[in-house]
Amino acid sequence: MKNRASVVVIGGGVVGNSIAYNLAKRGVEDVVLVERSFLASGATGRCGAGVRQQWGTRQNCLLARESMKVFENFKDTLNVNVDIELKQKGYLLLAYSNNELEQFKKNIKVQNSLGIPSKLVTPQEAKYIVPDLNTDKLIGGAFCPTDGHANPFKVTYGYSKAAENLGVEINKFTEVNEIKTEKGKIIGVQTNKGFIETSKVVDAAGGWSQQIAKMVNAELPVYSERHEILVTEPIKPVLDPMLMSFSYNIYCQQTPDGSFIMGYGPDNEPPSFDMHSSWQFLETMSKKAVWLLPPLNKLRIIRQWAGLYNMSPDKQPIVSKIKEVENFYVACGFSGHGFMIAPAIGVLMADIITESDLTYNVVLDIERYKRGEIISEPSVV
Amino acid sequence: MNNIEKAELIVVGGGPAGLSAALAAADYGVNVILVEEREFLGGQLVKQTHRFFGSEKEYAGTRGIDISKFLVEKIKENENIKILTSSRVLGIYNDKIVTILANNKMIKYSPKALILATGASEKFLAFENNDLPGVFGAGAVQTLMNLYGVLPSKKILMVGSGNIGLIVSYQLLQAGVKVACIIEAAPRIGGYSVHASKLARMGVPILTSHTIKKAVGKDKVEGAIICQLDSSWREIKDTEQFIKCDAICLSVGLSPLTDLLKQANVKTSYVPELGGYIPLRDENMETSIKNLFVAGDVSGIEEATSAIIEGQIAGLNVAKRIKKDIDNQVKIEKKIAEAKDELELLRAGPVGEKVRNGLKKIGLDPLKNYGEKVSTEEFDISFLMKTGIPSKENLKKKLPLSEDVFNKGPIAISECFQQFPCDPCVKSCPFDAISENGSINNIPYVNFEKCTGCGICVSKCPGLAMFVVQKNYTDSTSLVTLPYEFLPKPVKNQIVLVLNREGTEICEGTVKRVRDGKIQDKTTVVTIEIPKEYFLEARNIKVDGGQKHG
Amino acid sequence: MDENKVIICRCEDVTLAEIRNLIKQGFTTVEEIKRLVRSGMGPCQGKTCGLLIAREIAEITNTSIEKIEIQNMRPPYGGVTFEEVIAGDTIEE
Amino acid sequence: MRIEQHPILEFEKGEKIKFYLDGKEMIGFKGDTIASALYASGIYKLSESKKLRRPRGIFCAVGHCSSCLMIVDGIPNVRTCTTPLKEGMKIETQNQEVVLNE
Repeated sequence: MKNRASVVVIGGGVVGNSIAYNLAKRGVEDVVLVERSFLASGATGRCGAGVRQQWGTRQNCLLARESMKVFENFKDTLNVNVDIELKQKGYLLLAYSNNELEQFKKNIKVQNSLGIPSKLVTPQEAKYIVPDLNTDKLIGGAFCPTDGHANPFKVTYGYSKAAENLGVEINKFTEVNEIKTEKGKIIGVQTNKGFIETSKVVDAAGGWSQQIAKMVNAELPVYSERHEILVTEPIKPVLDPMLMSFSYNIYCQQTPDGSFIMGYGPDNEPPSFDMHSSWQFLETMSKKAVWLLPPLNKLRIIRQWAGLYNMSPDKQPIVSKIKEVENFYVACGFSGHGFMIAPAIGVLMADIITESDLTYNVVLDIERYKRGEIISEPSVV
Repeated sequence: MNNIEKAELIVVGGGPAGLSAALAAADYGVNVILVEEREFLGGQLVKQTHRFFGSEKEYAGTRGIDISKFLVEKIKENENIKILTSSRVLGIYNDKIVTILANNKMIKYSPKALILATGASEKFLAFENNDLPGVFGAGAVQTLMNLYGVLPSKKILMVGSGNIGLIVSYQLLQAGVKVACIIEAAPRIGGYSVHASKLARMGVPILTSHTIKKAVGKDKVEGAIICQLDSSWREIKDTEQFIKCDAICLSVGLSPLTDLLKQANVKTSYVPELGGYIPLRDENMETSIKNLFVAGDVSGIEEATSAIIEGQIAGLNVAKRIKKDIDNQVKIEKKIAEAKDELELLRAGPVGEKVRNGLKKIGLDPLKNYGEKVSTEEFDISFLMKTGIPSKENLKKKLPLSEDVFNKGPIAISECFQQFPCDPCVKSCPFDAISENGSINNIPYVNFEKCTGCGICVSKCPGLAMFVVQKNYTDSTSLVTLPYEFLPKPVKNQIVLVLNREGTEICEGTVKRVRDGKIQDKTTVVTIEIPKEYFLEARNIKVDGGQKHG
Repeated sequence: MDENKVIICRCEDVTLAEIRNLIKQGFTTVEEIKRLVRSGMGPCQGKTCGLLIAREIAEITNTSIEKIEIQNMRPPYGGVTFEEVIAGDTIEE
Repeated sequence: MRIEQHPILEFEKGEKIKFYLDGKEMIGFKGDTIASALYASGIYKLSESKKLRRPRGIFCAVGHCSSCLMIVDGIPNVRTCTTPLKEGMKIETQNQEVVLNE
């Protein structure tokens, strides 16, 4: 392991790797990434793996669209031979009330203005797209054919390989014990495998971002929350798009290998680092899934697990430097949708660290909360 | 979501450990739910047609299938035990709720204690075409033939010479399957010598320092390529050999089935002596999670007899925790202490060394309370452990010192040369003529003064290592009495082929007596008259009209 | 030996060649290998392949197998259908 | 093939059970699992592996591995080695095209 670095990135999830890659791509030398376990072992590897562009705010649509461009041309863009198993069979968002449908209409306007090919669908059209769908109480939906699914491990692995090709040092199984500062300035990172002298640190530790920030006495306005998920045995493809409903609270999709992955946003889940699975989730999820897709009834669930959402006050990412400590940067608070915008986040963080103009016209700095500039995104689970 | 049933104890697994754990706890009034994945109880015991080793107290000398029947009957009679067969534990969650799939429903329990007796799964081996139909685990072969009466193969290659490999090979012969050979990667046979000897005298070659390279066949096994290994387990060039067979049986060890334990986040550790990743536990069988106990193979691979005792220890400890009245406490304490002594006794000899070393690695002292001395007498059994055939020197030590002894009439000869815990020969002798010098782990000796040659021990020895010889039956002939467990059974006056310890035909013999009653319990005791020169060689017979299969 | 014909994970059809290739690339934990080639993700959840992979890692990285962690286990053990989960929840309602 | 006689065990053949393998009528006996009945009838290949299309048969016979998975009455991935045989069962050799029937 190197004992000097220009930037140390803490966190080997998709965001950390994307940041490391983008820094190196800008010509930043001696970037070192440290990860406590293996790459994508945290939220990245535990997520639902969906990639969608159907958002309600212009800036989320922009980040998602730009990220999708990277997913679509992953091998060429990153110059790595990694198949990320991208499946673009769409996202079908379901509306169960007029309010919801009205919101979709507004969203689609924003999306279309950015060239995202989403459109409104009737219950009949929804049934045509997903023949097994229960259309009871369904009023309509929104569908974007270019949304889909990608393999989070492969994406992370692709970024790390691309980063390594550009000279980044990736250290797995390396835990950060302390960030050393002197007179408010970072002087290095103490890991269980040695000390790395550095003046710049990026906190991309996902569910543990707030813990890392505490090492420099910074309080981030984020907390972690358990979200659960399950997977079934694989069967022949029957469900093309990701199915999602905000009001019925579910997401469900069939991965390219044939298994179904699904989850929902829990009610009253207290902030914690708890990653245990629960039988309550298994029961609630089963009822939801079978109501929505009745033929799933006889399908076997083979695994359930949990991961941490790193929640921010407006459920939007914080990609920013912080005031308290010079050259300490955070990419956190992804609130469950970090994977699908990670490619764009890497670009943004590289802009911030290299003090360049932001590539995308977005507001994700941490000071927005003080300014009262809260982003209100209507489309989250 | 609130229909959670309360329970005192859930025992997971209906094998020997689970059955004895359930019984031990239920005997003190603990309400037990016994969960078994299969539609029947008994676990692996239901396939074990051989007699068990160990102490008579723990059913030694009895066939596994009969031990199973006995335990299952006791379980069914016990009204404190609710049996859930065809039921699978799905999850042990952080809030201590246990979900079980029974009758196509996921039901939930909130138990005070859990005993996991989930057993083991078979290890797999990496060689070319190792997934071809006809490549079986030893358990599968046993299941097919002993449970369902289905012939697994006509001619089989056995990979592995541990006790399971040896026992299953013998069972295959009993079912009418030819065993092409038994190969063993180590330079020494892994199982007990008596099991190997049974196969050697059936003419089955045991090839040590050999391994399998490849299964051959298109849609099913048609043969195998094996090769020889050097002392550092590397293939020796140009030793490849094609073995024609229609099945390959892998018996390369067991590993504890810790899936549920890992799910519950019990601390585990890799201990090769105990089969792989095992749960850390204390001497009362409690894991790193309070009120979560283990017993049997899941806590480390050992024999069924140890599993039964471990089950008792776990069950008794749960009873002690749940039934708090003083009277019970004292009784239970005493029983726990007895069970622990019993377990230490089983592990005290040389074959228990591996287990003892394994237990030390997880911080347990396996001989803490154990004072009995195991004899330091040792035979040089290196030849025996390579071939299954005892050396001349070995035999000499078990024969009378003086020729005169043969003049007194029939006497029993024990061909048991290895120290392991077993005592049915000692316990079965009505004349007290067989002794192990005070320890179940010592080698038994016949006191020829006391022995009358009655032959009771011949069918009682689980290793089929007891014989009776009457050297001077006539001027030119001797009588040899031996155990026989094949079909067809010989009849009086029939002429049979006589084989030596290597399975070679040496002469013909005349059947003089066939004992096949309740006492023999299917281990027929056959007395043959043979030319006198062979009385120390003749140890097996071949009866005309071998088994037929439809 | 043709490593492409030695099956390590039956459920997901993973060969010894694939496993060795990943270990040589630096994926030296059972969990990483599982995520990249799906070994142990099938119906049997790693019962037959887990130990074999751990052994390969130990051998290639020259580490004692005691130091190699086996894969995580998750509920529901052996699998359960949605219908069965729901049936249990509604019995006494 | 079935074991007709055994020195230690007695096999009482239960009543005959009729079932179908890929549409073909087969006979097993009460007490059989699907896999034991198939094996006794000389059917050794039960499935084809999903990527490499390798033939698979019984391996562990205790429901631990995935070698004997078949489609039973329309339900895929059934462990035939531990599933009791029932009258009229429709068994299909499983390959990668596992479909969900209702």
